[in-house]
Amino acid sequence: MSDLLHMTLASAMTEADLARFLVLSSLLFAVGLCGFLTRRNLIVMFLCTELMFQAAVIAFVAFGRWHWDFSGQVFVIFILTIAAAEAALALALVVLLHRRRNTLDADTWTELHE
Amino acid sequence: MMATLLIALPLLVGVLIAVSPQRVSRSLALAGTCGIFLLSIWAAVDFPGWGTTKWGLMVDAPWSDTSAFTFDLGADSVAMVLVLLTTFLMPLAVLGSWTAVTTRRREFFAWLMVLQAAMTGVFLARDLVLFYVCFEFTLVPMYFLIAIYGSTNRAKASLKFFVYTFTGSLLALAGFLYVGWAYAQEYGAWSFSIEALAAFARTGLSATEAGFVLLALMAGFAVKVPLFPVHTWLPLAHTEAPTAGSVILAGVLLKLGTYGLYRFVLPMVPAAVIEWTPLIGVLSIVGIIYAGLICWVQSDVKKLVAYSSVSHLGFCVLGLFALNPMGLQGSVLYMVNHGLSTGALFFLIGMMYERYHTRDMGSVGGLAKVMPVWSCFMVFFVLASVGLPGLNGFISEFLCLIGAFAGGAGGAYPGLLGPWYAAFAAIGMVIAAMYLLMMVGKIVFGQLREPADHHAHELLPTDLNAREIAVLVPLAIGCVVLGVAPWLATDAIAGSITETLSLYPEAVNAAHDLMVVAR
Amino acid sequence: MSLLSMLSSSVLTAAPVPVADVHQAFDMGWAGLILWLPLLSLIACGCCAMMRCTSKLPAWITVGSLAGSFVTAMFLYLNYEPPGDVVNIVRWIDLSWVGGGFEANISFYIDSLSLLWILFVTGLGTLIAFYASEYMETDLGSGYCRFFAGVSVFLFAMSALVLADNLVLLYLGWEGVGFASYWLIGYYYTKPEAVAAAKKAFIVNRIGDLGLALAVYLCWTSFGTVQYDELVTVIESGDYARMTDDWSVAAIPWLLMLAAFGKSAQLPLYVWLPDAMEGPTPVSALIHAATMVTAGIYLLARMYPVFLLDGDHTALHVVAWVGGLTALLAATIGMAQYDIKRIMAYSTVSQLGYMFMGLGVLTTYGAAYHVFTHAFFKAALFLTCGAVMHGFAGQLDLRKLSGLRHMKGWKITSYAMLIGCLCLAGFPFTSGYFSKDAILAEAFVTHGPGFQWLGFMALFTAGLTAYYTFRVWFRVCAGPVSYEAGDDHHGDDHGHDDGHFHPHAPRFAMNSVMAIIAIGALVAAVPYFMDSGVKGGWIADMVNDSTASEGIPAVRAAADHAADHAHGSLFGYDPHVAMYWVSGGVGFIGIAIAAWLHLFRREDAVSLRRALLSRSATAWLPRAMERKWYVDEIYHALIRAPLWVGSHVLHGIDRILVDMVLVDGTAKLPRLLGRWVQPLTNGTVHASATAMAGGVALLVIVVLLILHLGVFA
Amino acid sequence: MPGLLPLLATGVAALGLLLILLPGPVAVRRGGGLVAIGGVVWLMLQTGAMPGDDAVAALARQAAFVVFAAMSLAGAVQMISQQRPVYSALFFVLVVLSTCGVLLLLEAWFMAFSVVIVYAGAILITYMFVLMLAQQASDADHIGEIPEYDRRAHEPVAGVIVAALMAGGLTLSVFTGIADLPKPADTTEQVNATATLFDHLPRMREAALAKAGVPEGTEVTITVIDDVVHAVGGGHEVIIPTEDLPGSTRQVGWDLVARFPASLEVAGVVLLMAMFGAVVLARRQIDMGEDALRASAGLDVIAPAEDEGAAS
Repeated sequence: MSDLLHMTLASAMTEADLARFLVLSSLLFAVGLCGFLTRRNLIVMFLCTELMFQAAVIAFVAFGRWHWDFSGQVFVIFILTIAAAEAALALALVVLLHRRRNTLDADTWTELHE
Repeated sequence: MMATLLIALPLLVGVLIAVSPQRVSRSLALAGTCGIFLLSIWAAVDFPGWGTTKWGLMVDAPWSDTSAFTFDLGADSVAMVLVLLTTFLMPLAVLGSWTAVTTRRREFFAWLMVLQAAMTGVFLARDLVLFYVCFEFTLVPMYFLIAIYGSTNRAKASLKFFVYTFTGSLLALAGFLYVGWAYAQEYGAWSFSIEALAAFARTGLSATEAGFVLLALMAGFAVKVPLFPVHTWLPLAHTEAPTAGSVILAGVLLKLGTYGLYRFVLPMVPAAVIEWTPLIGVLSIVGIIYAGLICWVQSDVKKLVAYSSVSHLGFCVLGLFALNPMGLQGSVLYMVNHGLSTGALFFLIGMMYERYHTRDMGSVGGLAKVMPVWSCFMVFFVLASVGLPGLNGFISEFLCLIGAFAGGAGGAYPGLLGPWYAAFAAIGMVIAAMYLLMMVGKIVFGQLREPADHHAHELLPTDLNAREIAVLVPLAIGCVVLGVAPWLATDAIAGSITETLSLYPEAVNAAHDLMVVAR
Repeated sequence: MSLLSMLSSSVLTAAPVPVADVHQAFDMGWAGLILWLPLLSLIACGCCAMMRCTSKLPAWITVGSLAGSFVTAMFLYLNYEPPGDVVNIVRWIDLSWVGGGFEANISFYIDSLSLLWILFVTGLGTLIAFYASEYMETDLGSGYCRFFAGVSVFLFAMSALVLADNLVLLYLGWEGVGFASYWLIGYYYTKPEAVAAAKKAFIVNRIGDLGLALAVYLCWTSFGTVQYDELVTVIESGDYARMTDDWSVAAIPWLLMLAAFGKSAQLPLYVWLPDAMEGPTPVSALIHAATMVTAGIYLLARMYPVFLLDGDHTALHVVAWVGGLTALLAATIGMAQYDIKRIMAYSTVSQLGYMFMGLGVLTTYGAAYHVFTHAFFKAALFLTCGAVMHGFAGQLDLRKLSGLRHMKGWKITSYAMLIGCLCLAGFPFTSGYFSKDAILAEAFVTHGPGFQWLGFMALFTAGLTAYYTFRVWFRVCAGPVSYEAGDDHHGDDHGHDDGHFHPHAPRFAMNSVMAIIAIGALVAAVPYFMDSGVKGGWIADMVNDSTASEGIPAVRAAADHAADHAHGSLFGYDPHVAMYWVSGGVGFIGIAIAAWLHLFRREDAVSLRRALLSRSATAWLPRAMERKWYVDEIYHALIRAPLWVGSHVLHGIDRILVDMVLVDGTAKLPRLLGRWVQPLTNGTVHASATAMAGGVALLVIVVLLILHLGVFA
Repeated sequence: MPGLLPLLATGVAALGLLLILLPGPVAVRRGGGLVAIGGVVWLMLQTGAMPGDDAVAALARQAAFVVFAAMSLAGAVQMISQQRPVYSALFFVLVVLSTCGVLLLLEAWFMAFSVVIVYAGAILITYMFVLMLAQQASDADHIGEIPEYDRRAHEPVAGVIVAALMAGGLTLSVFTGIADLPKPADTTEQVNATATLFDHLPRMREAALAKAGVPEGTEVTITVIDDVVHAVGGGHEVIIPTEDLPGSTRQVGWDLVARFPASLEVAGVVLLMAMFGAVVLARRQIDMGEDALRASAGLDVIAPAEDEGAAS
């Protein structure tokens, strides 16, 4: 517990370390993107965006660790904020849309067309 | 300062309208536009550029020390004339939409003011980026004016208008950027000063480059003008736009194209212009005749006037590319005159539409019986448009044609077109008489025909009311004044035109040698 | 230069460089009154219309101002000294640039030719406006104002046309009179025929205007000026030759001809004039008989030096032949019409043909003289026709009117018409006799391609003229009294309350004007005998000072042109002498036939027509003549219909090919491409997202490959 | 061309993913799973081949990382391939948890736990609620049947291609760009930064100094000597032990309030607006609910496809 509040000294990250985290982040992002593009359920699509957020979180924190700059983590807090706000609004909208058409299929919503 | 005000005030008024209550919006707009008009008159009185090559209304305001973009404003006399045209038409456009716009009035007038700011910005910009931003930004308010307040087919019309002209100007942007890039390559720093770029482009571009730059710029400006094969957005947009929109579209927005030709194409790439002029001349002539004949078989009167704009602007471009003083003078005059007379025709059609809710010449006609005042104005502006000597249309048409005529290898006067161009273009005069008199014959004269379900407008009298007359009278006065005293304008813009033509030295020198006047 | 200082320079500052021969009459600014008075009258009429004036005020204003114009013109005449004055009035088109300039101001060029024209234009204008004050009284109110405003516009434009010192101002007048004609022909704007006729007149005239415009351009490019005085100087100096192609100078006469044939209703552009009779009759008298239609002759006379530049005079030969053929054609049509106003219209076309023939056979003097006399007698004829029309509720059919001279109140009308007819028919010692002879004789004198035949043709036409003229008079004014009312019941004061129609005789204004003009028509013979040094009297004098002086036979002879133009002969006699007898004889024959068929034995005319129609070999003749040789139909089929169809085709091309295929097709191309690759553009979230993400990813990869790995470098 | 190897590896992984996603026999899908795992492992091995890697020292962390990474990736793939949205959500929880592990490896303690709390605790629960709400309402008559739009993927080929491109692009940029990064912060820099922060936190400083036996009121300066924080002044020179120095959580907190106060405010406003928005939308939901009420009361139901205009 004390580690959470007190400094732990660590050696510098190697490039290989950073690369691993970033590759993980990229892959997670890509999987999230893939899900977003292939799934038709609106809620799952939103989940996939959250997954992409997770990927971004990892990248931010990894870079922050690399530079020993904590603004990376601060940014993660903002990501959380946005994710929360998005969840509230988007899910409300999804429910609204679902009520309207009685389906969660994104393909039925083509008003963006033209 | 004055130039900044001319751009900023409309924006301010627009914002003010947007935040004030619906019922005062039109009064605010009227007061604002009138104020700006007075301001522009004041600016014009002090303007040093009349008859000289000087620039006026100068503002030098770099955004920052390092930025290549600036907020440099200024006007030569041609630009000033067009600014005056803009500020003159705006109060009329506001007054003309007084009762025509019933829903979302606040937005309407706010957009109108934004439009004015953008148009003035185009004419006053001395920085390429500023010019381009304003040039493109005119599309946005116009898009909304058409898309929200237009008639039945407005969605398609507004989209087409936007996409078409936008695509064209993107090509022009490519041309501009190329010139800018070449400039940066040459001098190691970017600059977007129109003057600097033009001066560079004249000498710094190879013939091939200049040719491509010309084509790119033509793509942008010819769509705006519109020149023959790229004109089809215009009839649709004009027909669907609300009255004020049509008036501004015909009165000023089309002039952005010809102004662009004058400001960029002619000074930037003279060599390429000389090479391509015959083709442009032919396109103008085809446009004149082709659009004129199409006018003749229209049954929608607004579409007729819209096509007539295509035909008329053909003369304007022809004069511009005659590359001699008469042609260029005529062309600039044409910009103003077309704005006055065609603007007035759109007003008149709007007034008719407000009362009868149709633009079909088959279902409405013979209005001289019930709307004598309207009919008088209609006939008057049709004659101005036909080019009756003594009214404004004649002078500009005459000068454009004589300019085109005088050029050519066998001609006595410089320029690159020739008698044949003018001879074919002049057929447009006959065709103009054919279609415009056909229109007058149908809607003004003949037996009274009204749509079956017609009943009187609840607010407007059968004939024009004082407000509507107040819209038309200034335009009529403008037509007469420019018709009998064209030297007012020609003297004023002579300097700038000489300046522009001085870039065509061989032509002018040839002129000097060949001029034989038995004085 | 600031705007204010520019405004203050509105008065003409830079006077053109004076040419040696021409006075710069700076003190004659008052001459501008000729223009300004009709303009004022126009404005006043407009004000009257706005104030819903229902009195005859507009008429009096117009008559007053036109009389003022006439008086001014008289003063100009009295102050006139040869060779001519340029009077600058107002600055108009005035461009200048390094090494040149273009100048066309509102300035007058006052020489004898313009004075001749302006005198009869303003004089007849005043008289006819006075006549119209009574004629138009049924339309008191806005129509009345409209009418007199139109007359004012016409007089303004016509004065500008005649007095212009440059071709551009002439063009202003030229189009201005065309517009006034449009205005007045379309006066009864609820009548579809009137609207169509007005439109036709304007458009056909526009074709002529096109020629004039091109001619102006050519003059400018060839001679470097559009001002008459400078033009003459340049032509005389011959300097123009080194800066122009041969064709450009040679083309000017042809373009001017096109203009003149349009305005003066010659082949092939005459078709508008007969239709123009839809306008009120005073308009027909003033514009479509006396003044406007002679503008073509004025133009050619004014630009005569350009015609003479070509040593072969080819252009003039064409003018002569076109004039002669038009005269014949119009006369044959006129013979077969029943509408007296139409007959007069065709006779106008025919007489204008004579005038062109005169110009073509090198007698500008004859042409000008005929213009002058024709103005009077044709005005008299039209005004009397108008009186008939006015009195008989629009009745114009000569079969339904008879014996007018025996009716109470119609004496002046009948005898004024008789005078007009006599002059038109070339009855000996009337004005028309002398003026027509001056042209006919010269056709035999001058050498040209087939001019001998042209002369005989013109003589034959003169006979036809006499016939159809007196056909009208014998039918309408002579014979037993009988009449039917027309169907035009404007104003019900002479209505059918008792089931019987009362004709409605002309009153003071109309009678006085008809009388004055008829007397004028007779007196117009007098100038012929006013010897003033040149053979041909006052008219020759009036032409002699002008650019058209080449066309005075006596002058030509004096200038030793006699060798070139050796006198032809007519039946072995000097044509000038022989013509007195020959043309008189031909006139008599025509009148005699008319008297036989239309006065003494009217039934013979009917049976003759029936006889011609019954034989298929001859039936085409009366039919074609009555249907005006199908010219309108031919024009419709050859020009208007193809144009109409072509326009529709163009419209279709514009909508389908240019707009739908080219423009919309291009716009759809990216989408089609996209569809071909993957359904990215169906508008769903997925599609947009796929496109967006794929684009970003590709961009990232491409940038990386290029920038970091140098793959494509 | 070695630079393209990451692309190839992601391609292999993508092929595996495609095999999993495409409808087909179970064996193929499992094979796809193996291919995908192989691709990922190859990619990871490539990271190990990069210079400067002290494999022995980092072995433990590497092992932990591989476990967490594998868990999160597998969870993610499961999440997007599950037919039932509820399972997707649950797998997402797995992803979040394993991500937390990764964050812990990065010594981002606070972040790790807040992500768990906010995501797994709050956001995911909301998702579950909505899912259940929607599922219940939509399939009232065939409960348990998976709707077509959950069974069939939408354009799987295009999606996978784009995702593979994206993954390739991103990993490629990692591989090509990492060498251009500035040097990582070594121990010295870390200690320096910590010492600076420590100097800025008066209460922590006082407590630490007191603990180290420095009398109150002594003017000391905090300096770093040989990567160890010292307090020097007034004749004292004491070492501040590591546990008395601020940790990463304090660092984050300090950064948040000292460096990005405005952003913090904005974030608050965003949340507030989201709350307003949710309330507004919720009101509409009540409107919509009236339809169901009307239906249950036997009244005419306003057609659900109609706009809200009908309901208001």
